[in-house]
Amino acid sequence: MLEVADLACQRGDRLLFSGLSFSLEAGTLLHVRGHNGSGKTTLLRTLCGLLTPDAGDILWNGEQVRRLGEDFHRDTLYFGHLNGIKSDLTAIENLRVAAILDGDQAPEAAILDALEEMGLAGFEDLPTKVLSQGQKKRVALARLLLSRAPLWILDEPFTALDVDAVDRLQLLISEHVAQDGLVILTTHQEVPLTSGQIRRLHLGVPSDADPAGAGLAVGGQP
Amino acid sequence: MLEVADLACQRGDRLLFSGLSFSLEAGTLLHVRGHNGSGKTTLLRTLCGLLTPDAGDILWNGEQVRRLGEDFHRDTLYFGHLNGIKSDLTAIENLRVAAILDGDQAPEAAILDALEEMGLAGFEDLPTKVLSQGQKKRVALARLLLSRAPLWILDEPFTALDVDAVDRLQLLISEHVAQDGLVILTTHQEVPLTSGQIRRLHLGVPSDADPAGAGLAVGGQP
Amino acid sequence: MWQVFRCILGRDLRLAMRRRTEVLTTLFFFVIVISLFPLGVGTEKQILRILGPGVVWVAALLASMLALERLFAADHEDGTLEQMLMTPQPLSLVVLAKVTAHWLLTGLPLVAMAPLMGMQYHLPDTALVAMILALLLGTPVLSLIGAIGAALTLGLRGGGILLSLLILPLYIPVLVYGSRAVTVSAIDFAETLPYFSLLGAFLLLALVLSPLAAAAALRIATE
Amino acid sequence: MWQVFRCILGRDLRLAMRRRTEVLTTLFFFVIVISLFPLGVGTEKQILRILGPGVVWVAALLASMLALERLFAADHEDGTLEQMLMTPQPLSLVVLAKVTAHWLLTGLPLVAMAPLMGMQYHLPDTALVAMILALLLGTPVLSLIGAIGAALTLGLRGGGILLSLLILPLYIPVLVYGSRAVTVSAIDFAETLPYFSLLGAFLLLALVLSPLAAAAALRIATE
Amino acid sequence: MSEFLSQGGYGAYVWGAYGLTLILLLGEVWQLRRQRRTIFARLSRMIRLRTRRERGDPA
Amino acid sequence: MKLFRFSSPATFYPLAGKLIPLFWVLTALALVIGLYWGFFETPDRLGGTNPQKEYYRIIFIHVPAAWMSMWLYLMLAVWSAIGLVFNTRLSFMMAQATAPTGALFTFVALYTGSFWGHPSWGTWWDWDPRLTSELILFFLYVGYLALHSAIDDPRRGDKASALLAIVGLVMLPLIFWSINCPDPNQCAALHQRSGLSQMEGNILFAMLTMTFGLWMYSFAATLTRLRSLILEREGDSAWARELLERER
Ligand code: HEM
Ligand SMILES: Nc1ncnc2c1ncn2[C@@H]1O[C@H](COP(=O)(O)OP(=O)(O)OP(=O)(O)O)[C@@H](O)[C@H]1O
Ligand SMILES: Nc1ncnc2c1ncn2[C@@H]1O[C@H](COP(=O)(O)OP(=O)(O)OP(=O)(O)O)[C@@H](O)[C@H]1O
Ligand SMILES: [Mg+2]
Ligand SMILES: [Mg+2]
Repeated sequence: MLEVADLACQRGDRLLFSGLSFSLEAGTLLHVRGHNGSGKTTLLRTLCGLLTPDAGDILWNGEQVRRLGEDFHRDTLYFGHLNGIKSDLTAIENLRVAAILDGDQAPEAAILDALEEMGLAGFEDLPTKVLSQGQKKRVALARLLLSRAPLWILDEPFTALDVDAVDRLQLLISEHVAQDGLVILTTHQEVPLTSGQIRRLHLGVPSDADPAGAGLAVGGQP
Repeated sequence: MLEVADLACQRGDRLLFSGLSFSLEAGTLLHVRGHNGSGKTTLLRTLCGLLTPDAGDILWNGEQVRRLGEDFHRDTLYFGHLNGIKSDLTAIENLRVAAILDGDQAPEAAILDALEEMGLAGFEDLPTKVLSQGQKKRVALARLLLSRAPLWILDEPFTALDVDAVDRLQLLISEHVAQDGLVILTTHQEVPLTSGQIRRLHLGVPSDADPAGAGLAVGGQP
Repeated sequence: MWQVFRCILGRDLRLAMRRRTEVLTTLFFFVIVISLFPLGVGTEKQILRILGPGVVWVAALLASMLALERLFAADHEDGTLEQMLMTPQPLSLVVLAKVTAHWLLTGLPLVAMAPLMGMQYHLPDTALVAMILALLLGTPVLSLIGAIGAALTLGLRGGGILLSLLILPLYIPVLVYGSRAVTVSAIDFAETLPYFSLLGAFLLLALVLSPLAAAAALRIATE
Repeated sequence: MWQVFRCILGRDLRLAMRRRTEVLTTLFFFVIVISLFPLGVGTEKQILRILGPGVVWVAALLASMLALERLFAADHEDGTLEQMLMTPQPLSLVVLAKVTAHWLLTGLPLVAMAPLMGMQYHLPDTALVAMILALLLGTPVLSLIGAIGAALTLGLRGGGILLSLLILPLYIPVLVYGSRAVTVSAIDFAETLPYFSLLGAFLLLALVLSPLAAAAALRIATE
Repeated sequence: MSEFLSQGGYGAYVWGAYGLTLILLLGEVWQLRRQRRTIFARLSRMIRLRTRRERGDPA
Repeated sequence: MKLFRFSSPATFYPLAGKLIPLFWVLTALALVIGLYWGFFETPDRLGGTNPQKEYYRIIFIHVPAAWMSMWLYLMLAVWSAIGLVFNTRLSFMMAQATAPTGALFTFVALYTGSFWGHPSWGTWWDWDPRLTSELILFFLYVGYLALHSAIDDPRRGDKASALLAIVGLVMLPLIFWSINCPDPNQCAALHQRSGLSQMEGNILFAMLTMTFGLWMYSFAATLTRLRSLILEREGDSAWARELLERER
C-alpha cells in the first residue's frame, strides 16, 4: 500500500509538480505519462527514496519511506534509465551479485531459468558488453523474475526491446499485478492487463485540459 | 555534385553497410532512414570526412574528398547529434565564433537577424546554458542561415524542436534545395519540398524487401 | 552481512581482473613519479637517501588519489551504483567493501613495489622494512579518506583535480607520520613504535568513520 | 589565419573566465604538492635548498599534466570539437590556439607563483630569477607535448592517470634541463646560458611539431 | 658440477638472472598458447551460435 | 605487387604459420650454442682495467636483451608509421604484436643489469644514464600497451597507439641525450662506453650467438601473437571461418 500526499519536486529552478497525492492498493498498475522533461523520472526516483521531495510525504504500508529505509528497499525493485549491469561481467555473474545484494537466495538454477525465460539461452556466460542493446536490457529485466519484491518501479522498461520481448514483459507485469503486486511504470505505449486495475497519471501541462500541471485519472481494465 | 562509389563502413566488428553507391546533383535532398543503430550517423560522418570508410570513394565535384580536405569543409555544413555550442557563451558569441571559423564574414547585424529569424529575439545575450533544449538547438540551427555552404549534412535536425520550429526549418531546407543546394539528412519524419527532388536511402536490413542491406529509392516531388 | 561484503569485494576484484590496465596504470604512475625526482633533484646518494621516504609517500598519495577518481565513477555511469543504493543493505557496508577492493588493487601493490622504489633511493634495509609497515598501515587510510572525496565529486566535470584539492590536505597527517617513521627507522628502528601506533589509530578511526561519511556523500551525489 | 587564431584564443580565455574554478584548482594543486614535500622530507634549510628546483619542476609537470586532461574534453563533450574539425581551417592552427590559451591560463600563473614557492625552499634570488626564466621557456613545451597525450586519451575511461603514464616520460628533457638550470644558477648565473638555449630549442621544436601531431591525434580520437 | 653451479660464489646472481629470464620467456610462450586457445574457443562458439540461429532454433 | 599480396591478413596468416616452426628451431639452436659457449668456453675471471668475476656471465643475457629492447622499439615505431601512412591493417597488428615482447626484453635487461650491478658496483640500482634510459624505454612500452588496451575500438586503438609510438621515437633521442648529458657545459667528458673491441673473442661469440637466438625468439613470438590477433580481428571474415572449419 503506497500513499503519496501533497508531493512536490523541483529540479534546478523549475518546479516539476506539486500537490501530487494518490494512493495505490495491492494489485494496481500506475502508468505515469508526460512529455520529455515533464518529471516522470524525477517522480519515480522520488518514490524510490533516491531523491528527497521538496514537500509532501510518501508512506509505505502506513509508514514514512524515509524512516523505513532498508526495509522499504527490501520491498521495492527499481529499474531505471540505465540498465545497472556491469558490461565486463557475464549475465549470470550480474544476476548473482544482484540477487545477493537484494538478500535473495537465488540459486544458480533459478538464474539460468530466468535467463532462458528472457530468451537469453546461449548468452549466459558472455560478458554483457558483447550483447546488443536489447539483450542487455533483457539481462537487467531478468531480475524481475528473481525478485520477490511486491513493489516494482519501472522507468521506460520497454525501450530497446523488440516486439517479442515487449510481449513477455507485459505478461510478467500483468502476472505480478494479478498476484497482488504493485507496479509503477512510465512508458509511451499502452499496457494491457489481464486482471487488476490500471491508473494513469499525467505529468506536465497537457495542452489546455489540465492547467494544474498534474492530473490523475483512474481507468479500469482495458 | 556528390558521388559515392562502393562505400563500406564497419563499426566495432559489425559491417554496417557495404557497396553503397549513389550520386547527388545540385538541388537534391537525400533522406537517409533506418532503424536505431543501422548506421545513419556513421554514413553522414563518413560523408563529412570525420570517419574513414573501410572501402569506397567519396567524390565532391569529381575530386576525392580526402584530397580536397579543407576546401571540402568550406563547402559543407555539418550538424550532428550534439549541438556544438558552448553553454557558457551567449548565442551571439557562439555564432560569431562559428562564423569566423567557417571563414564567413558574418557581421553582428546578420547574426542578430538570424537569431530573430529562429525565434530567439530576447535571448541573444544569455549564456546558452539557461536556454531550454529546443532553444539550444535553434541557436545551433541559426548557423544554417549564416552559412553559404552548398552542401548541408544534417543528423536528426528536427528532434527537440516544437511544431513552429520544425516548420521554419523545413522551409529553410526546401529554400536551400530550391537554390540548387544539396541537403543530406536523417530524420524519422517526412520532409516536404517545394521544388527540387527527394531521394530516399534506407539503411539496415528492411524486413524482407531488400535483403542487400541498403536500398536507394528516388522519389519526385511529394 | 559478511556474504554481502564478500560478494561486492569479489565483484570488484573480478571486474579489475577483466580490465587490468586501470590497475597497472596506477602502479606505473607511482613508479614514474618516483623515478622523476632523481632526474630533477640530482642523483647524489646522500641526498637521495634523505629524500626517499618523503618522495615515496608523496607518490603514494598522488597515485592513490588519482586512482580514487574511478572508485565510484564506473558504477555511477552504468547505473549499478543506483541499484546498490536501492538494495536492503547498509550503504556503508557497500562502501567499505568497495574501498577494500580498491585498496587490494592499488594500495597493496604500492606496498609491494615500495621496497624496489626504496632501493632506487639507496635506503638501508631497516628503512625498507619500516616503509613496508608504514605503507601497510597508511595506504588503507588514504583509500578510506579518499572515498569520501570520490563520492563528493562523483560525476562532476574536472573531478580529478578537484578531488585532489579536497583530499590532499586531509592526507597530511598520514604523510607526516608515515615518512617520519621511515626516516627515523634508518637511525633506530625501536624509535618508530609511536609512529606506527599513531598510524594504526588513524586506520581504526578511518575504518569506523569514513564509510559512514562516504555513504552520506554518495546519497547526496546521486540525488 | 591570425584572425582565426585570435578568435579561438579569445573564446577559450572567455570560457575560462566564466568558469574560474578550473583554473584556480590547477594553481592550488601546484601549491599543495609543493607544500607537501617539506612535510614529508623534513624542514632543514640546507636540504630544502637542494630539493627546491626539482620539486617545483615536478609539481609543475604534474599540475600541467592534470590540467591538460580537460584541454579538449569539454569541446569534445558538447560537439564543438567536431564542428572545429569541419571548419575550413587547418586543425593544427586550432590546436595551437587552444594550447596557447591553456598555457596562458595554467602555465603562466605557475610561472608567476613559482618564486613564492621557491621562497618556501629558501632559494637564493638568482635561483628565483632562473626559475622564472626556465619555467617561462619550459611550461609551454609541457603544454605542447601534453596536448598530444590529451588528444590521444580523449574520451577514454580513466583518462587522467593514463595521460600521465603516456606523457610524463616525454617531459623528462624539460625537467632535467629546467631544474638543472635553477640549480646551476645558484652557483653562477652565467653558467645557465646553455640550459636556456636548450630549453628554447625544445620550445621551437615543440611549437612546430606538436600541433601537427596533436591534430592527427584529434582526428583519430574523434573517428 | 657444484662448482659450475656455484659460479665462484656468484651463483645466486648468475642463476637468478638466467632463471627469471627463462621463466619470463616460457611465461610468454605459455601466454601465447593460451591466447590462441581462447580465441579458437570463442570463434568456434560464435560459429555454433550462428549455425544454430540460421537453422532457426529458438534457443 | 607481391608485397601487397602479403600485406593482406588472409595470405599472411598461413605464411606466418609456416615460418614460425623454423624460427623456433633457430632460437633453440642459437640459445644452446650460445649458453654452452658462454659458460664453458670462456674464462672465469676478467682482468684488465675493469676486473670481473664469474658474475660477468650475465652479459650473455643482459646485453642481447638490451639490444633487442631497443631494436624492437624501432620496429614498433616503423610498423606504426607504415600503418598510419598506408592504412594497412596488418602493419598495425604487427606493431601491436611486437610491443609485449619488446617490453619483456626491456624488463629482462633492467633486471639482469640489476643482478650484475649488485656484485659489480655494490648496488642494485644507480641513476647511471644507461640504466635510466632503459627504464624510460620501459615506460614508453608500457604507455603504448596501456593506451592500446584502454581503447575499446581496436582500429582507433591501433592508430592512437601508433601515433604515440612515433612521438616516442622522435622524443627518445632527446630523452636519452638529456639523461646522458644533464650538464651541457661538460658534456664531452661525460660519455664513455667501454667498447666491444676490447672483448675477448669467445665472449663476443657467445654474446652474438645469444643475440641471434633472442632475435629469432622475437620473430617466433611476435608472429605467433600476430596470428592470434589476426584471428581475433578477422574471425568473422569468410577466409577465417573456412580455416576454422578446416582445423576443427
Ligand atoms: C640501454 C640499455 C643497456 C645497454 C645497451 C647495456 C649494455 C651493456 C654492455 C654492452 C655491457 C658490457 C660491459 C661493458 O662493455 O662495459 C653492460 C654492462 C653492464 N650493464 Fe648494461 N646495458 C644496458 C642497461 C643496463 C641496465 C638497465 C643495468 C642495470 C639495471 C645495467 C647494468 C650493467 C652492469 C652492472 C654492467 C657491468 C658493467 C661493469 O661493471 O663493467 N645495464 N651493459
Ligand atoms: N540533476 C538535475 N539538475 C537540474 N535539473 C534536472 C536534473 N535532472 C533533471 N532535471 C530537469 O528536470 C526535468 C525533469 O526531468 P526528468 O528526467 O524527470 O524528465 P522525464 O519526464 O523523465 O523525461 P524523459 O521522458 O525525457 O525521460 C527536466 O527539465 C530536466 O532538465
Ligand atoms: N565508436 C564506435 N565503436 C563501435 N561501434 C560503434 C561506434 N559508434 C557506433 N557504433 C555502432 O555502430 C552502429 C551504428 O551506429 P550509428 O550511430 O551510425 O547508428 P544510427 O543509425 O545513427 O542510429 P540512431 O538512429 O540511434 O542515431 C551501432 O550499432 C553502434 O553501436
Ligand atoms: Mg525519464
Ligand atoms: Mg544517429
